[in-house]
Amino acid sequence: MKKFMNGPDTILAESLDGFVAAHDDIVAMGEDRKFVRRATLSPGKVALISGGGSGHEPLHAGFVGHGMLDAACPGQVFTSPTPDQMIAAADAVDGGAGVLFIVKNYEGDVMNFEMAAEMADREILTVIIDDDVAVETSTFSTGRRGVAGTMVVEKIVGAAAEEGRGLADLKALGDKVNAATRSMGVALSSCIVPAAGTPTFTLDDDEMEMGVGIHGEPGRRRVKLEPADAIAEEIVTAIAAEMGASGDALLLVNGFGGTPLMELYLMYHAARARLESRGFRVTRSLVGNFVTSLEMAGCSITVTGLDAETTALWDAPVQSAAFRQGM
Amino acid sequence: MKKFMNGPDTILAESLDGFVAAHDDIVAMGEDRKFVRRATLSPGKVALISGGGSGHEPLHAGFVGHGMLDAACPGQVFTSPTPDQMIAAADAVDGGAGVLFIVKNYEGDVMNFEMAAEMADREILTVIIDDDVAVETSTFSTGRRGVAGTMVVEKIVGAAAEEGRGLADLKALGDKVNAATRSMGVALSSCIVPAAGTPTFTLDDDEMEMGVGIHGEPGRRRVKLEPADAIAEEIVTAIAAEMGASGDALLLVNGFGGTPLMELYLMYHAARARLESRGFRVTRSLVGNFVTSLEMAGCSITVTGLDAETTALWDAPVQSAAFRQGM
Amino acid sequence: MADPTSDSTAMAIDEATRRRVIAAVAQAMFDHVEELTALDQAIGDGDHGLNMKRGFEAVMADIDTHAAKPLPEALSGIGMALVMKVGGASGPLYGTLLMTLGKQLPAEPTRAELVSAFGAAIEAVKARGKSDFGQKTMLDVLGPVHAALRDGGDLDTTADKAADATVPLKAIRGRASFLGDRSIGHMDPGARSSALMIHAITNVLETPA
Amino acid sequence: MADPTSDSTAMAIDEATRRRVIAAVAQAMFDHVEELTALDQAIGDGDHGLNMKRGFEAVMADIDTHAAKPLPEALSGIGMALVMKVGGASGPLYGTLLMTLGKQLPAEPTRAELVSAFGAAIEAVKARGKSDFGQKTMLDVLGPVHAALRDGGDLDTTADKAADATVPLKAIRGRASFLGDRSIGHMDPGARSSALMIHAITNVLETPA
Ligand SMILES: Nc1ncnc2c1ncn2[C@@H]1O[C@H](COP(=O)(O)OP(=O)(O)O)[C@@H](O)[C@H]1O
Ligand SMILES: Nc1ncnc2c1ncn2[C@@H]1O[C@H](COP(=O)(O)OP(=O)(O)O)[C@@H](O)[C@H]1O
Ligand SMILES: [Mg+2]
Ligand SMILES: [Mg+2]
Ligand SMILES: [Mg+2]
Ligand SMILES: [Mg+2]
Repeated sequence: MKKFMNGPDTILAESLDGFVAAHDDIVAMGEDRKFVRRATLSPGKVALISGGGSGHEPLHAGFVGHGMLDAACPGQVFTSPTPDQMIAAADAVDGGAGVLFIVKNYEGDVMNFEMAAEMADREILTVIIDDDVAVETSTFSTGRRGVAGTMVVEKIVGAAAEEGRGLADLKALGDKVNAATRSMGVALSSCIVPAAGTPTFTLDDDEMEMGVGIHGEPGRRRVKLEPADAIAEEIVTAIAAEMGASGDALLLVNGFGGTPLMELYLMYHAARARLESRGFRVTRSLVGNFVTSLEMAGCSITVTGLDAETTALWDAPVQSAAFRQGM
Repeated sequence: MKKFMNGPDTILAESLDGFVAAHDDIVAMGEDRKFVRRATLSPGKVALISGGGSGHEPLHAGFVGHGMLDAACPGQVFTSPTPDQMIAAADAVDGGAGVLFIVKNYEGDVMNFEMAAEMADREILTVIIDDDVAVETSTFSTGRRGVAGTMVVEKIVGAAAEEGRGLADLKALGDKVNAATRSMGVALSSCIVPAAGTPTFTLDDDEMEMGVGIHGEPGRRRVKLEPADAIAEEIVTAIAAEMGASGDALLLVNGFGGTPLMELYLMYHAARARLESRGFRVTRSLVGNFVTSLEMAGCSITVTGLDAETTALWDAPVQSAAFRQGM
Repeated sequence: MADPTSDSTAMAIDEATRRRVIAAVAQAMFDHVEELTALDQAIGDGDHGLNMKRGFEAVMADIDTHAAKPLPEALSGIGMALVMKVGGASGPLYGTLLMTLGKQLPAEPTRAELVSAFGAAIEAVKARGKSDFGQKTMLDVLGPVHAALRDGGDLDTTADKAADATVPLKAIRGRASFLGDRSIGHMDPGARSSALMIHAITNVLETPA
Repeated sequence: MADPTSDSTAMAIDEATRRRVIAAVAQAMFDHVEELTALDQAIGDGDHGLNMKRGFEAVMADIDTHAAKPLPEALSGIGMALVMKVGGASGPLYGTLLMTLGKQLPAEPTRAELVSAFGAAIEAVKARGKSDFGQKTMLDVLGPVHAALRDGGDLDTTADKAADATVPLKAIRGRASFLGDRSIGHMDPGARSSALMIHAITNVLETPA
């Protein structure tokens, strides 16, 4: 295992300290590193709190800031944070208008956020993100996983929270955006959990994992590496099959951490053509490493159906460490 | 070789097409894909043109936009662009106030930009970037390489150009920022040039390449992997030895493409502590993948001494695909 | 989970024994970090061993406090420590298991009270996990062990057999469920950690101090 | 670079020969892409074979135009094509070499004129590259070949020996110079491509059509 670290036990703390120091105009560290919060809070607005296992950087702490999250709770690598983190974060950032949890649909995350909501003595609603079409819901009772679509929900709901909308309203908006969002990923290599020290899975030199999750969980099937166009075709087909009507769409090509931008833009090119040939109009785009799996090579494609409301919210200013526009 | 591509001959064109399509609010494609230029030009200002081999994305096209470059010329992977590209770019974006070339100090780049400047029939000055302290100038007559410091120069000079400053003034500013900038990198794995298909170099499981260049050129020495603190110590020592007085500084921790953000922030943490213990005040920071080497794992550390002028220019608004603030 | 002679005899588990049980369970987790992690790498995300280790390190840091408390409070405290330190799926689940046991048990339970409290704790785990038996989870060890406790069966062999029996199951809950049929043929990591805990507990309670 | 009988006999290189020379040089590059790339991977950035291939593909795409032109214009045209297509260091350098040759040579040069023009072209390469002999570059083949041409030596063996002689050199120019002492022990890729071009040219000029 080759990583820049001093040891698996301190990697998370040292990295978080670096993150907060590098962006101290935007974020501040919570007590005991339980959460990262905005440096400046806006009292009166609903507080958005997300979090999850670490190793998906910049998700979630990179999206703390005006127009997106109020706080993010980082768990150990690929392990949900614990309820005390969410409770402490809520205590710190709830401005009196209630708290919205944004949670990726993994049992660990769901249960820990749920326990936090039960134990915290305040008004909390939760949006569960489950955008990963690689998981066929007909066969898996756990339901779909939450992957890169999470940042789309965080952005759009974050903008709406900034407008002063109420908690129930934001929860409904989050559910709506989640319902309009579909993703699927593919890995070309594994990732290595620092504390484990060995790759989570292994692929042959000519193999890829189609439908991989963002923790290196194996996907739909392991197949021979194919040209980018064929990969895009399979993913877009899977996504389009699960979308309602085609229409205006946001296309997000998200790198898993080990794939260069050159390839991500190439995948964007391939995916966009295939979406448009199916009647989608790609009106908003994002390409980069946003929801990663440590150093895993690979990418995911996310499509969110947009309407006038969500388009305007997507375009609203945001100032976080990892996503910034209009301010 | 595992890459998202349809073939090595089309990877660059398809990726560029994707890039321009994804960011068509900011950039437009030049004829025959010779360059990428701003979607909207500002007549009357000096035009900043950079470029170089591809494979360093988002450098340079990702920095085209208000507050940074006017055009970028992408060469083949790790190969300087050709003079016709720079000439065509200058024809497209010169608003009458002259053109400043920003060129990384590699003989290929220098010669091709030089031939372009000779062949183009317009006023052109050139800033050569040579920030890489891994190259000890005493022994190498070619001089230092230009690496991640390039984006610092592009940002600061870009902001000054936006203010309407003249060509000679901008050239002097570029030289000044370059002179105040020092970088050094380390690789944990190699990269694979798509057309070559095999790794440019190979490292054992416990080795790193200290002082690596951004094309996978071997560096100062190949050594056993060390803890992050020891790596940061060696790099900061090398950089500080080549800086003038300590003082306010910008600290840029730049990923080479295959290293996750978690590790980059950890390196930032380690580097910052070591700079501060040497009397530097880290007043501006940047962490991310900006000047990459395809999928190479590793990072570089860049320090730029700042004064009031360059600090203000660093803070000025910029709106490019890969770097955005204040707008 | 001792072997009381009759359903209605109250068991007194003294502070020294409580301490030995806690330490034994923690040690079992520490000794099997790699095994649990490897199991989780096969069908999950490869952190189960590390999660349990982190949780029980926190428990061990406070072992004096935990052991000094009466049984119900000790269980609740350890459960809460796991909830607050483990994260992932196993933290809330093991935490819920122990916190429910703590809530249900008197300080010196009879065997019948133990069986009933354990049953309630398993139900609480099911509710927390929206899960049930047969879904290739820790429940597939906890359920059979509960039955063996009720019926006087051997807890250790029951636990091992039950963990082994998760191998051919297809996961319906937990990360392994994302694999569908590919989850078949691997032991569930949480089933294994449950069996390890059972062994550690019976070992202490059956061995004189 | 034929083998003219005396310094003052003008050589006529007809269109068919020009075409054969161009095609032979291009083919030599195409045939050695991997070798040149491997050499460049050892001490550079691994693209020299690809760069030369790309350049000569562009030349071959216009071979009719190039071959139809008189020798000086053909050389300039090919040089310009290389400049505009190769990129990297070798593009401007080979381009400058050929463009200078084209500028210096008459349509039917004598051997003395050829020697003199080749010398001027080498000086132009030095000026463009801010480089000199002995720095482990293409110049270390071009220089000895120029001397052999002047002195009537064998161009092929001179070129091969000169390329081999770059192996023990420490690079002072080109990307290999970043390696310092680690550049020692490898042949310079540009030296090798120069030798390959010399072979291709002599082979055509010494073989009847
Ligand atoms: N819904 C559930 N109900 C019961 N047990 C579960 C459930 N989800 C997961 N588990 C158990 O938790 C174990 C995984 O724990 P762990 O790896 O620590 O958490 P995570 O899956 O979040 O990484 C599984 O092997 C399984 O036994
Ligand atoms: N300054 C220079 N002067 C003469 N030849 C040079 C110089 N720099 C590089 N070369 C030659 O160019 C060759 C490398 O060409 P190539 O790999 O195509 O370009 P790049 O180094 O830009 O990738 C070297 O092997 C060397 O022979
Ligand atoms: Mg986990
Ligand atoms: Mg090159
Ligand atoms: Mg796990
Ligand atoms: Mg090269």
